[in-house]
Amino acid sequence: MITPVDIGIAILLLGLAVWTAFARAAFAAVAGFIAYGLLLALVWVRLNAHDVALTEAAIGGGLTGALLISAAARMRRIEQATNTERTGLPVRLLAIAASAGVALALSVCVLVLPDPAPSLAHPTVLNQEATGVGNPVTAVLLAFRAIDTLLEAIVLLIALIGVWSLAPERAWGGRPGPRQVADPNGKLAWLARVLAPIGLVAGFYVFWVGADFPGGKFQGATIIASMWLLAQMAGLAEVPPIGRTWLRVGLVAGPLIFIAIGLAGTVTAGAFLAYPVPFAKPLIIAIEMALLPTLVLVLGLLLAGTPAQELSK
Amino acid sequence: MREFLIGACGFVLATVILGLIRILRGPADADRMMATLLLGTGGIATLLLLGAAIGERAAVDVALTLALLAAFAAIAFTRAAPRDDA
Amino acid sequence: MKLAFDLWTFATISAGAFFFLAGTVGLLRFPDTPTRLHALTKADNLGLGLVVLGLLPQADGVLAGIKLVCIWLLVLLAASSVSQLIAATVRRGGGPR
Amino acid sequence: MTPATLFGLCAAALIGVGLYGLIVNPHPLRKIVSFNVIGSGVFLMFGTIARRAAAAGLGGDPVPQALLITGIVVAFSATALAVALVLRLFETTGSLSLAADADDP
Repeated sequence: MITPVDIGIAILLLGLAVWTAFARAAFAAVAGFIAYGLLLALVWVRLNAHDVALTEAAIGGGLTGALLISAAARMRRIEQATNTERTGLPVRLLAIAASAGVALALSVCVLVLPDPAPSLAHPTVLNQEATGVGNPVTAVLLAFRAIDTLLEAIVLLIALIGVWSLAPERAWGGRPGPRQVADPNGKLAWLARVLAPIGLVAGFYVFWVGADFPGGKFQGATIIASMWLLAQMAGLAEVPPIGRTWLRVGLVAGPLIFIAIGLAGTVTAGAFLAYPVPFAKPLIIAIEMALLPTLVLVLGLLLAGTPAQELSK
Repeated sequence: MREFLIGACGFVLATVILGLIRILRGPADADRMMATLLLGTGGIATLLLLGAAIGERAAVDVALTLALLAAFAAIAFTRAAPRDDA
Repeated sequence: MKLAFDLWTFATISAGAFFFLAGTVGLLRFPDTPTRLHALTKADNLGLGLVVLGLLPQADGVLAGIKLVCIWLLVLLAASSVSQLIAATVRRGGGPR
Repeated sequence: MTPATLFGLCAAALIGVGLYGLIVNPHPLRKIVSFNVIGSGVFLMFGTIARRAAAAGLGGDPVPQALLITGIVVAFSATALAVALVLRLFETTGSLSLAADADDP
């Protein structure tokens, strides 16, 4: 049953997307995109995908918005120069034709999707018992498709190495991002002092309930990473220089423990990333615990950006 | 009760949609940021009402996450906004 | 008893929805950035508070109710501080450009 | 029509709008935004498929939902890398133009 709420959300979503494509200034487009990210969380709730809704609220509503808005604000002053560069009419017409064609083809695909839809829900529920985990999405992420999760953690690390490798020679090993000047007694510092501890508790809560209810390490790690960044922006904490040994150990520890448990599975359960059934739940929780700090560090450092400050003596 | 909650949810969403006209009109960057703050608060109210209407408890957790992070982009904006006097 | 609770929910959520409308009207109609900020943060957070109060009798259990109130307090905390920060940005010269 | 179909059609339109923005806007940051719009459209379409496959008492098929979570996090990391590249380009050249230099063949 479609409610007016659904139609309202869909229209708003489309309107904001059109705005990001047609707005005159980059900053205005980015502001529209932040609103768009917040709205997507509502859509996921309507589609009964609550784990996804939590991820979208944390990443789409928080981290991506902050990343884009600070980049847009930093490039604000030279925007006029870029605005003079315009795409010609023939290209515009071709672009309209191409995007309309793609949208139409995809709409037809949506309308002719097979009914009843093929589903892996039954096998997941049947085999979920063996993992000891109550949330089917967590069971898929850490047992049935654990290889995806492992490779994802590694993709995140590679992205971080990519961001770091853009550093100029003199800043290599230094602190990421522009130097933060903040008043440690200002309003922002006050907000960070109150909000960050609450956010930490909420982050661990979302992480912990992930075993049985919507939630999990990605969502929890995103919340905790945001609180870390809040403390950095308020001048209460400093981004560590990327050369620090503890930082690098922390970054690889999660995936390494994951791989080690996976390799142990080849001996004890006969396949890479297979768990012996009686120990499935403790092993899954061990992997989640190991991945959480790594994810917090990677997400926080991805947002902090390329090292730009010179090494202090 | 369910119909009332869905209706209230739709109403709040409609006011938020109206408020987003500020993103279109600006004129200052701060006005655009404020419109996203409006969507944060309104989105939380919509989620809570929707969650109560369809009896979905996880919607409250999504609202909690939004409450923690909706202001995050605005904070990043105030930190990165160009300082004309500096 | 149920009727009384339901009436309470109707009344507070309707009032909350009204304040959301008021906040939007303020955001659209007030003449400059600081007054718009004022309309937005005050009216909307009051609206959210009323919605939360209205949902309390419908919440299943005391803990769920406490969680709802916590969400409201978090939003109040974040919105009030952020509105101060935005106002400072505006005064520093981030006004209409 | 179910909500799933509605949001599926919405997703198709979002991919189209994002594609247009990606081609037409010269500003690299706006290309990143448009690319994210395309990405969210793809995710939403996948979410539609997950919702339609609801069975066994679940609200949706958990396998695509798990892949969506992975996808959203990876999309964020790609965005962060792209933004870092653009900021570095801006720092080095002082411009945001992606056009080839005039003296290039």
